[in-house]
Amino acid sequence: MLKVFYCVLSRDITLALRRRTDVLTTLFFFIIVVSLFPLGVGSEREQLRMLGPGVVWVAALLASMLALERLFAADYDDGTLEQLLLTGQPLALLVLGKVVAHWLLTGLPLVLIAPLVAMQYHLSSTAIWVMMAALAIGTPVLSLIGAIGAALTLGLRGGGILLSLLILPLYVPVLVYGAGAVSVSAIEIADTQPYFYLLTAFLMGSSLLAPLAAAAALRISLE
Amino acid sequence: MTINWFKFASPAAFYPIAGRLIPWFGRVALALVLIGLFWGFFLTADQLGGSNPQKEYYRIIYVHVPAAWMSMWLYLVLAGWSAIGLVFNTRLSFMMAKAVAPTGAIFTFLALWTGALWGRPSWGTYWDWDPRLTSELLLFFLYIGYIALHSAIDDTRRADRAAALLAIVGLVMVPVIFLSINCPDPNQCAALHQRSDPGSIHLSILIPMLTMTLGLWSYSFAAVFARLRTIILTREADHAWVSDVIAKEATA
Amino acid sequence: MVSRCSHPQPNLLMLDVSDLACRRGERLLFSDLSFQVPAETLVHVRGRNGSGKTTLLRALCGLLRADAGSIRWRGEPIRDLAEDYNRDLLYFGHLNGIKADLTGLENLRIASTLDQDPTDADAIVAALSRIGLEGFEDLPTRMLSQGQKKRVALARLILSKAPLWILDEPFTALDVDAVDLLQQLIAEQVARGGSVILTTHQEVPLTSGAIQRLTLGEASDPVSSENTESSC
Amino acid sequence: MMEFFSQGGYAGYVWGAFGMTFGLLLIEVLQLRSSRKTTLTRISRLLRLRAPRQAGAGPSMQRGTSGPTT
Repeated sequence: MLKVFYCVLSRDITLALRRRTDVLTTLFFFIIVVSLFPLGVGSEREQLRMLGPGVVWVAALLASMLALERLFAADYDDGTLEQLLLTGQPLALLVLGKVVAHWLLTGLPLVLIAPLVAMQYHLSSTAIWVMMAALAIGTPVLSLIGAIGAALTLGLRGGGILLSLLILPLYVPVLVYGAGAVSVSAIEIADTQPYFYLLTAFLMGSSLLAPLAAAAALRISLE
Repeated sequence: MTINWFKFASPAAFYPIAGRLIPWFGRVALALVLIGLFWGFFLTADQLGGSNPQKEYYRIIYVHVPAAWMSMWLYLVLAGWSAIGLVFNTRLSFMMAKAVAPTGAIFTFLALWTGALWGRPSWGTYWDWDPRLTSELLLFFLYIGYIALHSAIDDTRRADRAAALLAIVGLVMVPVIFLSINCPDPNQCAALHQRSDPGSIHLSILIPMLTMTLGLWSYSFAAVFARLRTIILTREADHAWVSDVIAKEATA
Repeated sequence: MVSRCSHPQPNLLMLDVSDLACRRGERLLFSDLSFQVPAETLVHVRGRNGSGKTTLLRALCGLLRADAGSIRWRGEPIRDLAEDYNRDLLYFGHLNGIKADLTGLENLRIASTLDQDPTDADAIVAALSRIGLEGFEDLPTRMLSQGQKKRVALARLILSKAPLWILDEPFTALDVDAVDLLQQLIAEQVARGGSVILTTHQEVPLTSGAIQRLTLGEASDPVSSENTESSC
Repeated sequence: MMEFFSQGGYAGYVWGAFGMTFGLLLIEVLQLRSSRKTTLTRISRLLRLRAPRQAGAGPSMQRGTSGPTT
């Protein structure tokens, strides 16, 4: 069973590394969005420090959402998705493999680049660590829930816009507690504990339920 | 005696039944709304004292709260019919879900509009991210998502089932979304219980408000059934029974 | 090649379809369609464009949920079997189902591991050379021609041990000797006791086993079967 | 009667809320009525165009219209 999971995972990663540009576009989109805000909002230090967590999280939301469209689209176009549905393996497991690969390629780079970006917002070092931890727990949830939307809007014209319309309301809890954790850490580090409990709960819940929902959505889309 | 529910599940069987119910629900709705308005405007005090003093603008409660309740109730109905449709694969359940969505979206918009108009005099701004109004806003996005996804897919079969799955995922997420909005800071989560839950409202205001709610509830039955009949006709156009229904009704 | 002389008596009933009905959007494509597919049988599905051939094949392999009727594989409804049925099935749709950025070798290795009978590299190389692609094994398939891409997909037929093949227009975009090879592969599959359901516009000669013709879109009885001219 | 309409100076808010509510519901009723009428006419035209269909398992295909439809 696990061998199949790794097979899908390694396939997607080798595929993505053969087209390196796709990976970088998401990363640069994230960096651009984050660096746009100070130009718009003004670069006064105290304001930026207060604004930082929210802006970084919204940018992470948008970046991971834009990258979602490619999750199933390539396989849908060349027929491999049909074959995935017809393998002798539970579809939810294959979907989980694809989502983990997608997260490693788009979510993880966001987490690693976060410190660099957080400096633009003069965040303290503890805030940077808390942000990295929150992003590390939060971005997989974004990929998991987003996979359901990607499966639902498969093959639709204008699917990208529709995907954001469907999925962004579902991202609200991760955004609220992700950004909340970082802004609370500036006041009192111990207070961030309940935030991480909630984020981890979202991660566990969505990693269990989201693949099942995405698999059902794929079966519906490929009918 | 087991009632064969599936007998009613066929669109052809349900079409005439819905047709007979619509005028009945419409009249009941009109009566209830008129009674509620008359009671609310003429038989109650002009101003509210007590813990949360309000002037005449409190009367917006007669529309705001029923609309908000109806918006949440109709989303449950939407998700319920979607689940039944996915499990039993009955086409009528998907049609019912599609018929409920626009009415639900209208009630959500009304709840937001009346909430903002009530907020201006009592809080001083139209919008102050009050947890209840924000939850209504997100419920509105869920409705719009359902309608947008359904209309974006051409094949009706896939559209029904995809939108149904979205409604169910939305339903599972609603408590989590409402939690994260009502209680953004888990350390001190006082905001969870509503500031003025229905219990504390004065009886003479509660009664008209409940009558209005029942009125809007019966109105939504009529509206949903009317839209459902149109959907049934469009989708079953190539069935035999539709042609004689058309012949009868087009001339009438 | 010794043509084994076996009477295709329906001893081992593989696929049993009873009063199947499918709809595309709001249009009813076919209804009350019943037929059986015993072992060693080729079912040749025919019909005009739009008569529901592809829909029927997708319903048979479980991708599409039929509106009415039941499909049983060895007596069990395919919806309950789910993954087990998929293991016994090989579906070949209009799309090749291979990744353009991966080489032929990688595509086939991944396909076989997913079907849970991982074959070693040289079996794959042998299959690719038999299909006429030696020397092209480790080239990304996007560099191959349309016909060669289809051959890479066809190589899966050689490697597959699935008893049931469902092929949708397998002969399109194939040149003459690829067509012969495919016909040979199908004949071998039927000869070793498997069943094949396919849609095509040309004849598929068999060495043994029975051919069933299933024509969609005609009001008359859609199923007619005849045995091959083999000596038995 | 006048003070009823002024609602203690908050007429704008009260009637803004009530007006939007019942205005929107009225619009929905009218929209439902008109969409029903257009659907009825569209389908009756469709049925008149389509020749009487052959019964049988075949899909509902047009067999060509039988002469000009009056």
